[in-house]
Amino acid sequence: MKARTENMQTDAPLLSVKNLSVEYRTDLETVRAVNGIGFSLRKGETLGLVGETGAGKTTTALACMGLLPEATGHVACGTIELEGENLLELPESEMRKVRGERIAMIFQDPMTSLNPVMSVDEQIAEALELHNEDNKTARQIQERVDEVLLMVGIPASRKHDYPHQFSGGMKQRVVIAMALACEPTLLIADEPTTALDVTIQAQVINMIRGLRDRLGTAMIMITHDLGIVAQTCDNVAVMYAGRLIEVGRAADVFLPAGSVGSVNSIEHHPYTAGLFGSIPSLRDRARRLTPIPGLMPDPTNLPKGCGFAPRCLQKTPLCDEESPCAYGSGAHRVRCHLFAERDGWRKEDE
Amino acid sequence: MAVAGVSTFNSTQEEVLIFKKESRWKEVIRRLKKDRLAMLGLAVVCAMILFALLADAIVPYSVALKMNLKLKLALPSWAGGPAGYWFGCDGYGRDLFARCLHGSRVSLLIGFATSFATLAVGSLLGALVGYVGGRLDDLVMRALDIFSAIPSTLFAMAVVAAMGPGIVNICIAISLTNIPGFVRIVRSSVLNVAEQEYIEAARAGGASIPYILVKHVLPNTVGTLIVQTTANVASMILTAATLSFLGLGINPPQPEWGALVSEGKEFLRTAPHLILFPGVMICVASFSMSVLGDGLRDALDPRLRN
Amino acid sequence: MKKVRMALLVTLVLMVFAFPAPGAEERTLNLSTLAPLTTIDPHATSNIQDIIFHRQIFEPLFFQNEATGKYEPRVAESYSISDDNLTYTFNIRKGIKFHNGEALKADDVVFSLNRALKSSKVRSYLASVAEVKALDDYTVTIRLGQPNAAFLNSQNMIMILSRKEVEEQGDEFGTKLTLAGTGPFYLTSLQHDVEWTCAAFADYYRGAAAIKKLHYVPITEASAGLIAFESGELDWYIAPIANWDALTNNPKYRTELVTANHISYVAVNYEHPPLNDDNIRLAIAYAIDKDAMNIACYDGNAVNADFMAPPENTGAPTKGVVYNYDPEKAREYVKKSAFPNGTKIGIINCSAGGYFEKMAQVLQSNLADIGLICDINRLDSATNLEMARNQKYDLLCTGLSPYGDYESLRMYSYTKMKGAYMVKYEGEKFDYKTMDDLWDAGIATTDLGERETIYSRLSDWIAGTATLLPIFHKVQPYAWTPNLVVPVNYPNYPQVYEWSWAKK
Amino acid sequence: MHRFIFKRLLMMIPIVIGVSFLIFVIIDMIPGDPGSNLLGAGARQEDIDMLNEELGYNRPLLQRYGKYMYDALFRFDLGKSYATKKPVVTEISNRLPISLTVAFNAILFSLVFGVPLGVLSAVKQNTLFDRIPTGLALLLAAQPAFLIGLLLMLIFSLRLGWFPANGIASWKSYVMPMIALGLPYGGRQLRFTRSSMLETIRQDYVRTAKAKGATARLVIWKHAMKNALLPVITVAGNSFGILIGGAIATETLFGLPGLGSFIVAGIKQKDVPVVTGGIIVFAVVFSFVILAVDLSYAFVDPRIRAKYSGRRG
Repeated sequence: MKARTENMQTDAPLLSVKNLSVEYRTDLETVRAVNGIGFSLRKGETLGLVGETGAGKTTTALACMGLLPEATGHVACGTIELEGENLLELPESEMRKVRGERIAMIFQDPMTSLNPVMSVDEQIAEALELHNEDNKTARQIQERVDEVLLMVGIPASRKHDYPHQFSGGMKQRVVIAMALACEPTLLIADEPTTALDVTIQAQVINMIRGLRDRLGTAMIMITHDLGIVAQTCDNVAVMYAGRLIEVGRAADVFLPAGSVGSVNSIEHHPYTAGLFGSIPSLRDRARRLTPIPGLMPDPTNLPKGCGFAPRCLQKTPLCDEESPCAYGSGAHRVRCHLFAERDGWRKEDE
Repeated sequence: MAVAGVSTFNSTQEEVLIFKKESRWKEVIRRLKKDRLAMLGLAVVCAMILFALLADAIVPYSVALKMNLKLKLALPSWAGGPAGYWFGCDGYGRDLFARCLHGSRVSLLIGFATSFATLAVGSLLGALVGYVGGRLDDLVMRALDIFSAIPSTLFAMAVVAAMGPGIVNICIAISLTNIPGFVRIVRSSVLNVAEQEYIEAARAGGASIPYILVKHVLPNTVGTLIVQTTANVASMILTAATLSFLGLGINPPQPEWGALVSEGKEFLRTAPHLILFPGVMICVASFSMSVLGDGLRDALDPRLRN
Repeated sequence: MKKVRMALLVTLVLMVFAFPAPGAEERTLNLSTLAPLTTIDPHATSNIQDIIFHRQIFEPLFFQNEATGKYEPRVAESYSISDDNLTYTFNIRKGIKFHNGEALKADDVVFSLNRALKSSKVRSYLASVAEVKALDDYTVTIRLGQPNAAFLNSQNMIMILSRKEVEEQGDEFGTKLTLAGTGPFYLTSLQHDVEWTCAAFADYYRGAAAIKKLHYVPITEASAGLIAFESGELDWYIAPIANWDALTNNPKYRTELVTANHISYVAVNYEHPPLNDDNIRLAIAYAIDKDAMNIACYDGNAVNADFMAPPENTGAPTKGVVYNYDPEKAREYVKKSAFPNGTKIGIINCSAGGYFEKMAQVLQSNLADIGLICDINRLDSATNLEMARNQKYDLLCTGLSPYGDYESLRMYSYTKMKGAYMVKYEGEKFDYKTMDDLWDAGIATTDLGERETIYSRLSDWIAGTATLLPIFHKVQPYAWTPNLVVPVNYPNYPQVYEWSWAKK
Repeated sequence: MHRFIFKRLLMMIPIVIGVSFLIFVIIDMIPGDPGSNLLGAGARQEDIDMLNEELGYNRPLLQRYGKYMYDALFRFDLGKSYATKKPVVTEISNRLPISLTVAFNAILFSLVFGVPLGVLSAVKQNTLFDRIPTGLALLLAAQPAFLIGLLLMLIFSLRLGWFPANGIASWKSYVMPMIALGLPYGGRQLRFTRSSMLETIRQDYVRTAKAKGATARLVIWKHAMKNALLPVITVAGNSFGILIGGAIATETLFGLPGLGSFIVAGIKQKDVPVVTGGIIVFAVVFSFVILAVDLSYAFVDPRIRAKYSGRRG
């Protein structure tokens, strides 16, 4: 096992996404799913990517994997650099070596992401065989399969079983085992627990967290569950209508609005504030749940100004006219006109 | 905390779904409109139906029956044949263009009538057995097993032989052979739909079985039904042509594409235009119905497109 | 490169297989029938496709030559008729061998005739026979119940079989290989619906056939058969008429059109109004354009018919009442009738698949021209036949093959033959007893002149009812390869014995 | 699994009984009787009656059916053909192998050209590689079988002389029927493969395989193909079943003495034992084919395997 933990928190980013825009083009319409986002991730770090369904989280992940739907998905601009190498410029054959070996992905629904006609050991072994640079023998591969299965808590005796013989939580364990089999440097977990029972969710999240810590893998945790973000992430990025509207360390983003210690009355993007406001707080029983009114804008027809403006309670005339740029304070960054004149926040370069 | 987060987002999702459902048909039509091949198919099908309806205005039916044996097997006018006979003449010196045109009436009628008959009987029976299930389901499905164990052409032949020729009997025979397959398709999609929660809800609300079937179950299988029916029109026209070939088609001298092709068979080598024109008609009709069906399927199930 | 060579090799191999080069002497004659053999028991079929083949391996007592109408001796050398015309004495040829090598004796003849008398398929030919007796090993007498001038004609349809062979095979006779015949060829293999082969019978009493081997296949699809003929799989073929011109103009083939012993006709059911109106029936008779039917069905190559039997048939009339196409006259008759222009006169029945549906369409068009409207009901042949027998038709387009004697038409009209007739004359409308009497009289005398007079009257009687309307005698478009010498092409039954391979 | 097979075999008995009864009733509704059919025009009623009596056709329908089923089920005797007097069992056993060969070849041919082209057009969706094969498939599926057959004959028998136009003399006789039947069915197979493949390559597990770094070829042939195969097998099995008794036009054209033309001839002559026997055999073979299809499902898909063997008691 490579000693990855040593390199933790070094300055060179492992993954650096800059100004990434992704479009889905069909003859009917163009869906602008991701619009100029940028973020970076250092080794061993975990980034939480949060947002509503349709905000562009999965698209971002697929773009990183180079798995956008061939016929329609299309990166309009931007770069995705993995250890300094722009993945978007790699030929498909090189990209295949990246997938599974350097970046692995756990998909949302374990029920459908395993091939129903192959036994689980075949499916895990396949990942190993595809990236078998050190010429492991069939036997060594089988041993490794047993090892990763054990790692996710599945007895080796069940390795010849087929996916339908496992429960949902167990299947997700298999998917995780498959993703981690080649010890990737980056793991993208796309809502890994959404499809699972609540009790199983906690188990799986704990396991992912444990394995990440043990293997020192960097991770992008895509979720709309803020609880999971709080439990697992170093950094959080909030996505809305294809843009990152707020990025920061978990502590920054999770700092509740108007809580003790804040200089200004508003520390968050109104959407983030709304997002957090919609979660019932255990501490503050009196507060009522305040869901955000309205719907996300139609991605085929984004508004001219701020994407959130139509739903925003603090909207100014400027919000409808001009798309806000990002304002930063330390590692915390917010994309909202409200922060333009605020103390301690300054305009950031794109 | 986690629980609440999920529920919040789900409520938003549901809104989206409802919003989508209202405009579903509009969207399907919009998608279909963008599918050029399917629109071409639709245009051709509509044109054929229009021509069939206006056949008498274009060329009177009597022209399709008027014999002139001096013109037996005459070539099309553009290929050196007598003037005015665009498709040439058949083995009795009848105007082949008029026969193809008026033949479209019968062929399309057979195609559509049998498809709709199959649709009506098949979907009602399929919905009923799929929804009611139990002993009725067993009984009907075993009976259908018996029907589908008999080769369909032979079954149709025997039925036509027993009932005698004629458009109605042929339609009955062809429909009978197709109903079992249709019932199976509808039944299985009804079984899928019946598991959905809104059916449970309707049931819990005390709705009667026929009401649930008509109001809730069938509308939700409509996509499958439309696709299957458009595909059927093409195959039914072909089945009718096969029956004609086996001598069990509609009675002469009424023109029908399949009958025209099988009449032209003996002149394949001496006067190939006799088989060419009705053959092309069958091809075009079946081709355009098929691409229309494919387009509808894609429009109804956008997953299949990109 | 390797692939190309491989493809060439495969092509070469295929070509070698496709063109076998047999020696000229032992060359097999390849023939086809239009349907699979139903049986090889000649007493168990009335199917003409079976009979065409049976005639190569079986023989009757006397054989009627279709081309000349004369009777030629086969199993019997000669015959004599008693003065009362009731007893026929046949002298059996000595030294005839069955294919199994055994000598033919009178006993076999008696056995065969008695066997035929019990067969529902052929016993009608022997309807007049009262008793068959062997006087000695080579003499057989047949006593008739009543005089039958056409008896020689009908015995022509009864084949003589080896008693031993038939009895040994029992119930299975007809379904498997048999050597029970005396004909010029004997069966060497048999798969009823695939192929069967014959070889020339060396001990045949008229001398062994020139062609030594026959190979038959059933080909039901005419266009497929033609392609088989053109690609050399068949040596002789009854071609589809649609391709006749191309074949005759092709120097690679010999061709001949022979008028078949067959009559295509329209039957009118006078019992169904408005067809019970004499004027309507006469209108129909004059409305029929025989030339048009001939062109539609046979490209004009068939022979238009005036009477219900080809003139070559014994006793067939050559003059009498004839209706020829005259639409003006037809319209006059419609005017004279009690029915207005545009009257629906019913449905034309015809069987599907053959040229009868073409006749029906021309008939419909002809009738429409004179203002009589009718539909067509195209039926499978079995249903058509059943409906015709039961008089469930208004108009009927059909045809029949007489056996060579005008008498063979009797069964289609004679009222005492229940169920066989196409038109049922028994009833109030016509003086059918006169017709029955004429049929009876026609076979009561052996005098040909007398018979012809009777049949002329009969023909006029039938024509007078305008119920059986003769249209044409169809033709057989025979085509064969120039390697084959075919001295005579017969109307219905080819005589392969007479054929030989051309000398190089 | 054994239980499943046994159960399915048992289920064939009611099908055989049902099919034969249905056929008896339908044939009885066809006007006419075998006697008058066999004797042809000009036969006397007394001869027809005699023949019908000999054939046992004069007895009531139910009595005939009862005897027939008794013989069929307990003595494996399907009676004798009214026309040829040969035992129907013998006739069928001569013809079934031919029908099976023709159907098998045709399906094999249809698979060989339909499946790869179907996969190709699914993978290259909306390109020329998709449009040309799909267009071709639609065109082929719209051709009456006899037309393709006749054209093949004109080319390969008449012009080139490669294959015989008629008969079953050698393996060469089976080539043209195979193509004539296989082409339209291949067209169908192409379309089914394409849509099945399209559906499959959009499944999450295909994306999972890609995420593992699998090549496009591996993804298609290993992951997608096995899953996309199920509908393809179903269509192939059904077509095979249909072709055994349903390739009538082709059998007639090429002079193949198969089961289909045998039954057609039987229907035309009201030859009840032939039609009933033929269709019973067809139904049984068809049931076996469907069973084989279901079993091959189990072979391909472990979920179905589990379902079959799980049904204990």
